[in-house]
Amino acid sequence: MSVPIPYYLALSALLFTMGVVGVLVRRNALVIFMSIELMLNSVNLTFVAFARQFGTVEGQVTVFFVMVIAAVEVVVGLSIIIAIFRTRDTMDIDDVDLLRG
Amino acid sequence: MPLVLIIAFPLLGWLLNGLLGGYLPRRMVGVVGSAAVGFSFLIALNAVQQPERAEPWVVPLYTWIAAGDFVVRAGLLLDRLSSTMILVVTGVGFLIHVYSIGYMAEDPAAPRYFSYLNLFVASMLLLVLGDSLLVLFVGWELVGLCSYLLIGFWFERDRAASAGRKAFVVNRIGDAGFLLGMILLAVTAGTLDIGRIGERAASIAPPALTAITLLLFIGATGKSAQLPLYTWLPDAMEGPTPVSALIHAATMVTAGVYMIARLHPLFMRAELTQMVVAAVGAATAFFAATIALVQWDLKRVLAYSTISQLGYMFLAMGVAAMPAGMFHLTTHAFFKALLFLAAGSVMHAMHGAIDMRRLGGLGRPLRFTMWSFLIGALALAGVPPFAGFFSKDLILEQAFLRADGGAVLLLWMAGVLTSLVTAVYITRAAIMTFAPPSAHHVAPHEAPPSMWWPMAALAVLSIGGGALGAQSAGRPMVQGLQEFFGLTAHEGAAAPLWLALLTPAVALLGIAVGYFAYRGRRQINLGRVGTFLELEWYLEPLYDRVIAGNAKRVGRVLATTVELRVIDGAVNGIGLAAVRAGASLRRLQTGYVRNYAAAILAGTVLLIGWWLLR
Amino acid sequence: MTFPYLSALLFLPLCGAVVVALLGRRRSDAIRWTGLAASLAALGVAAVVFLRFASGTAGMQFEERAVWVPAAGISYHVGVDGISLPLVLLTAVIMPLALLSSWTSVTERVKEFTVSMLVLQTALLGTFLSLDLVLFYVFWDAVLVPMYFIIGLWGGSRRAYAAFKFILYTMAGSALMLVAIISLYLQSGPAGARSFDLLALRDVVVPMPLQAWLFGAFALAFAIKVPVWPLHTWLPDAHTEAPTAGSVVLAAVLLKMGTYGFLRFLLPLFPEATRQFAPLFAILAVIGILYGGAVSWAQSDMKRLVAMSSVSHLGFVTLGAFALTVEALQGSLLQMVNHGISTGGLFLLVGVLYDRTHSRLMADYGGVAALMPRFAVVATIIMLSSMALPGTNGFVGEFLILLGAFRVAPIYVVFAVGGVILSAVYLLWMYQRVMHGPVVVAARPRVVEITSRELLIFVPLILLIFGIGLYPAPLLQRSEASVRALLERVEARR
Amino acid sequence: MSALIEIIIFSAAAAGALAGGVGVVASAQPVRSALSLLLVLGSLAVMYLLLAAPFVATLQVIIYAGAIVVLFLFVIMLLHARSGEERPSKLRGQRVAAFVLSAAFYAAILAVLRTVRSAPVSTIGSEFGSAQFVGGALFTTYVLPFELASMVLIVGIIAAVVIGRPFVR
Repeated sequence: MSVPIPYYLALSALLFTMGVVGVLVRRNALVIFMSIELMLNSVNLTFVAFARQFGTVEGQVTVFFVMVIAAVEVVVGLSIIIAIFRTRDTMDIDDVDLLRG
Repeated sequence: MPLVLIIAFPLLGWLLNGLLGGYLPRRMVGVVGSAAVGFSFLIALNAVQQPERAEPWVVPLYTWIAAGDFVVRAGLLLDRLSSTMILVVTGVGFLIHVYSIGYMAEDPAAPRYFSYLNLFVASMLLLVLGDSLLVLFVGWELVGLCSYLLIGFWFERDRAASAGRKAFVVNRIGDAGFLLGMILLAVTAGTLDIGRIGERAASIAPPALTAITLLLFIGATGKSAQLPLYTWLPDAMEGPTPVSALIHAATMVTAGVYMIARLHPLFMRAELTQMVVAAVGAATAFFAATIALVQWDLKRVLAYSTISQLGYMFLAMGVAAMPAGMFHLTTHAFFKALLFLAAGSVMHAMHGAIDMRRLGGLGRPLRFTMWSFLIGALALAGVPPFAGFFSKDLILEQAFLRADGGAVLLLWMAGVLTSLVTAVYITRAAIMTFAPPSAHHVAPHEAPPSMWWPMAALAVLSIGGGALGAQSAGRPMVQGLQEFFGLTAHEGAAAPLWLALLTPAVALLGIAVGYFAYRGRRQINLGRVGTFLELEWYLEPLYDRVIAGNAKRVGRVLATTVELRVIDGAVNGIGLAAVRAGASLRRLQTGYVRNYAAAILAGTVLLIGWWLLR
Repeated sequence: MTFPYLSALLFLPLCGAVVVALLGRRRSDAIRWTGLAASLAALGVAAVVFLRFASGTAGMQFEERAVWVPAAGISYHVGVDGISLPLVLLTAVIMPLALLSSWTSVTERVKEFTVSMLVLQTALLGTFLSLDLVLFYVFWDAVLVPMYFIIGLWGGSRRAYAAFKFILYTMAGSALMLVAIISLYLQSGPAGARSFDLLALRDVVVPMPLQAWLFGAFALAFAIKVPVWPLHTWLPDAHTEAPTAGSVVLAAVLLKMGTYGFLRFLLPLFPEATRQFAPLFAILAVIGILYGGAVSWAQSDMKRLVAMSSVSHLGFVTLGAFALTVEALQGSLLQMVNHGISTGGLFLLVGVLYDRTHSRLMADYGGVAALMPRFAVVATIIMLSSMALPGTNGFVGEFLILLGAFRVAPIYVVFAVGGVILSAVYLLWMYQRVMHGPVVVAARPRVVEITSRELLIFVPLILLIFGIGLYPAPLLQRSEASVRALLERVEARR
Repeated sequence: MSALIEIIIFSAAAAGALAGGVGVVASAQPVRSALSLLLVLGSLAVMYLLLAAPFVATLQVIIYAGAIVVLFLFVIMLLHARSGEERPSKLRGQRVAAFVLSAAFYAAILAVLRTVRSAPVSTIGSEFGSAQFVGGALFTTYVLPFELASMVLIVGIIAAVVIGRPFVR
C-alpha cells in the first residue's frame, strides 16, 4: 500500500462535501438526488478503505448492502419524482412545500 | 339497662312514625309519639328513685372510637345532675307531645312532626346522659338537627326554611368553638370521659383550662342563644308552637347551661371564664329583655324572654351558683313551656294570627288560656309564690353574695334591672293579647282537651315548682345539687332581708308600670329608643348586612374572580402559552427541503465540533 | 398456594368487560346485568378479603408476586394492608352503585359505557393493590383512558373541554411521576440488583436534594389528583360535565388515588422530605378547606357546588395525611372512605334530580321536598353525612383528623374548623334552594318520587353512613397497625 | 504493482472522481450531471481495485454505472428535464450558508481525521475481496440481512409500481 488510507478518507470526505453542497444549492430534484448518490458513494469508499486497513470483510459486505439499498432508493425516489412532476409540473423542490407549518 | 330504654323508647317512636307513620291513622301517630315519651318518663322516674342513685350510675355501652392513644367509650351516666334533666326533658316533653296531638290534628304532615319530635327527645336524652363529652356532643348536634328540621317544618314557607338554616348555621359557629375546646381538652387531659375529666381537671394548666372553657362556652352561646350568637332563636319561632315550647324554651336551649354544669370541675377552676360567662349572661339577660319590649309578635316576645332567662342561668353558672342555675332551668322549663303553649292555644284559636296588634279581647272566649298565660307570666315576672320567683331570687341573691361589693355587683344590678323590664314586657304582652278591645273579627274557640290538660299540668308546676328550691320547703333540689357540685352554701353571709324583699318589689313595680303604660292596649311609640331596640341594638344589621353579606360577597368574588380568572386563568394561560409557542415555532417549518437539509448539516457540524472540542 | 383473592378481585371486572364486549350491541339489558354482576362479584371477593383480613398486622396480606420483566426488576406484585384495604372496599362498593345509577340515564352506547366502567374498576383496584411501582404506574395511567371516554362521550354540553382538561392536567402530573419512578429505580442499588418493588424501595435512603426533587414529582402527581389547592380547577369541570356515574366514581374513588398516594408512597419513600414539606401541604390543605367552602357557597350549579365541596373535604384528608400522627392518619384514611360515601351520595342525589328535569341549576328547583318526600329524607341524611354531623360517618373521620393535627400544629386546626362551619352553610343553602320553599320546578309531572331502584342505590350508602358513624371500629382496627408501622418508619429515618 | 504506478493510478482516479463530483453539482443540464456521476462511479471502481476489493468494484460498475445511472438518464429523457432553475431562488442566503456550512463540515472531518491515530494497515491474502471471499461472508454470517435485503428490493419494486401508476382520482 503505497497510498496511505487517510488519503482515501480525505478524498471521500471531499466527495461527500460536494454532495452536500449539491443538495443545499441545487433546486432540481434530479440533481439533488444525484448529489445524494454522490454522498452514498463517498461513504462506500470509506467503508472499502477501512476494510482494507483492518483486513476484515465486513466493510465490503456493508458496501454490498448499501448498493442494494441505493438501488431501491433510486427506484422509489425516481418514481416519486415522476409522480410529483405529473401532478405539479415542476422539478423545483422549492415548489413542493405543502408541509409548510 | 333501663337507662338505655329511656333513650330507646323515643328512638323507637321515631322509627315507627318515621317509617310507618304514613300508614297509621292520624290520631294514632300522636298517640305513638306521646306514648314513647311517656314510657321514657316513667322509666326515668323509676331510675331516678332507685336507691343506688346516690352514686353516679354509669352504663358503659361500647368503644366508639379508638385511634392511636385516643379512645372514646360510649356510655350513659346518671347522677343528680342528669336526673334533674331527664325528668324535665321527658316530663315536659310528654306534656308537649300530648298537646301536639290536638295542635297538629289538622296537619297532614303529623307523622313527620311526631317522628322529629321523638328524635329530638332521644337526642336530648343522649346529650343529657352521655358519659363522654363526645357522646354529649352527638346529642348536642342532633338536637340542633331536630331544631333545624322542626323550625323548617313548614318548609314550603321560605321564612321557615331560612329560619331553620339560620339556626343550624349559627349553632354550627358555636359548635366549631365547642369542637376546638373538646380537641384541646382531649389533647391536654387525654380523655373526654366526663368522670375522668373531673379527676384530671386539677392537673390542667390554667391557661389551657381557660382556653378550653372559653371555647366550650362559645358552643354554649350558640346553643343557648346568648350574645353574640342569639340571633337564630327569635327566627326559630317560625316552627310549630309546641316545638318552640319544647325545644326553644324548655329543653334544647338549656343545653349550654347543662354543659357548663356537667363540666363544672373545669369551669369552677377557670376564674376568667367564669367572669366571662357571668358577664355574657347578665348582658344577654338585659339586652334580650329590652328587645322583648318592642316586639309585636307574641311568640317573639317569648323568644326574647327565653334568651333573657337563659342569661340568668348563665349568670348563675358564672357566679358558681350552679344549683340555682339548674333550679331556674327547671322552673323556667315549666313556666316558659306554659307560656308558649298558651300562645299556641291563641294561635290555634286565631287561625295562626300571632301579631299582638291584631289580637286583643281574647280573655273572655279563651278564659282557660288566659289564666294559664297569666300564671306563666307571673312566674316569669318573679312574683311570689310562683316558681319563677324562687329560682330567680336565688340567682340574684347568690350573685349579690358572690359580688360582695365587687365588680360582680354590676352584674347583679343588671339582673335586677332585667327583672323590672321582664315584668313590664310580659304585662304588655298579656294586656295586648287578652285585654279588650279586640282588633279582629274572628270568633275564637277554646282548645280541645288534649291541649288544655298539658297546660293545666304545667300551670300547676309553674305555681308549685318553686317548692323544689324554696327555703321554706327545705330546698330539696338545690340542696342535693349543692352537694353534687361540692359547693358550700353561703350560709354564713345570709342574704339581708331587704334583698329578699327587693326582687318581688321590683317585679310588682314592673307589672304596675306595664299596666299603666299599656292599659287599654295602648301602643306606645318609644321613638328613637324603639327603633334602636327593634334593630336589636343595631346587632341585626351588623350581622345581616356587614357579616353575612360580606361573607357571601367574598364567596362570590372567590368563585368568579379568583377561581375563574386567577387560578383557572393561570391554567388556561399555560395552555394558551403552549399554543402560542407552537404557533411561533411553526414558522421554522418552512416546507423547503433545502432549509431542513441545511439545518441537519448545521447540527452535524455542531455535533462534530462539540466532539472535537470536548 | 392459597386462592389468589387479589388477582380474582382485580380481574373479575376486566373479565366482565370482555364478556360485555362479546355481547350484542342491542342487548342493553343483558349488558347492564352482566356489568352489574361482574361488579357485584368483585364486591363479594372484596368483602371476603375484608373479613379475612387480620387486623393488628402491619404488613402486606394476600400478597401475590410473579415475575414480569426480570431484567428490569419489574414484577406483578399485589398485596393489601390496612392502608389500601378501606379504599379497595370503597371501590368495590361504589362501582355497583354507579352502574345502577346509570341504569336508565345512559341509553346510548350502553355497551361501551359498561365496558369503560368495568375497565375503570380494574384500573382503580390495581392502583390500590399494586406494590410494584411500574405496575402502579400502569394502572394509574390506565384509569385515565376509560375516565376520559366516560366524560367525553356521555358527558354534558362542555364535555370535550372538561375531558381534555382532565386528561392534560393529570397527565402532566403523572409524566413527572414516571421520571421520578425511574430515578428512584436507579437509586435502588447497583446495576442488576435494582428493583421497582415498593417494599424494597422503602429501605432505600435517597440523599436529600434528590429526595426533595423526587418527592416533588410524586407529590405533584398526587396533589393534582386529590386535588390540593390550587391545582383543583380540572375538578369542577370534570365533575360537572361527567355523567352521574362518572361523577360518582370520580369523586368517590378517583380522588382517593391522590391521597392514597400520599400515604402509600410519599410518606414511606421520602420520609425526610415529607417532614420538611408537611407544613406546606398543611397550609395548602387549610386554604383548600376554606376556599372550597367559600366557593361552593357561591355556585348556582348543584354539581359544581358538590365538586367544589370536594376540594374542601379533601383538604381535611390532606391535612390529616401530613399531620403525621396516628389519629390524624387514621382519620384521614377513614375520611377518604367517608368522602367517597357522602360525596358519591350527593352526586347520586343530583343525578336523580337531573334524570327528571335535565337541569343542574338550583334556580330551576324549589320545594322538591313536597313532591319527593322520601327523596328529601335520603337527601337530608347524605347531606348531614357530608357536613360531618356527629353520629354519621363524616364526624369520626373529621374529628380524628382535627384531633391528630391539633397535637402537632393547633393553628391549622383553628382555621380548618372554619370549614366545618362553611360545609353547613353551603350544603344547607343548596338544600333549601332545591328542596324547600314553594314548588317551582319546571317539568312538574316528571318530578316523581324516587323509584325503588333509585332507593336501592341509597340504602347501602345510608347503612354505611350510620354504620361507620356509630361503629367505625371494623375500619379503624384494620388500619391501625399499618398506620402505626408507617409512622414508625417515618420517625425512624429522622 | 510498483508504488509509483499505484500512486499514478490513484491520482488519476481521484482527479476523475473530483472532476465528476464538480460536474454533478455544477452542471446546468441534468444530463451532464448524470454523465459526471458516471465518471465518479467509474473512478471509484478503480479505487476499489486499488483497495483490494475487486468484487465490490465489479458490483459498482454493474449496479451503479449499469443500472442506476441508466435509470437517471431514462427519467431525464422521460421528463425532458431542464435544470428548472431559471427563476431566482426563493431562499435567500441559502447558497452562502451552504458553502460556509460545507466548508466548516469539511474542515471538521479533516480535523477528526487528524486527531484519530491511524492504525497500521494489515496484511491480507490474495483472495481478499474476491467474489468468493465476500460471497462466503454474505451467505454464512450475513445470510439473514442478505435475505432481508431481497425483501427490501421487492418492496421497493412494488412501491415504484404503485407510485408510478397514473394518478387516478
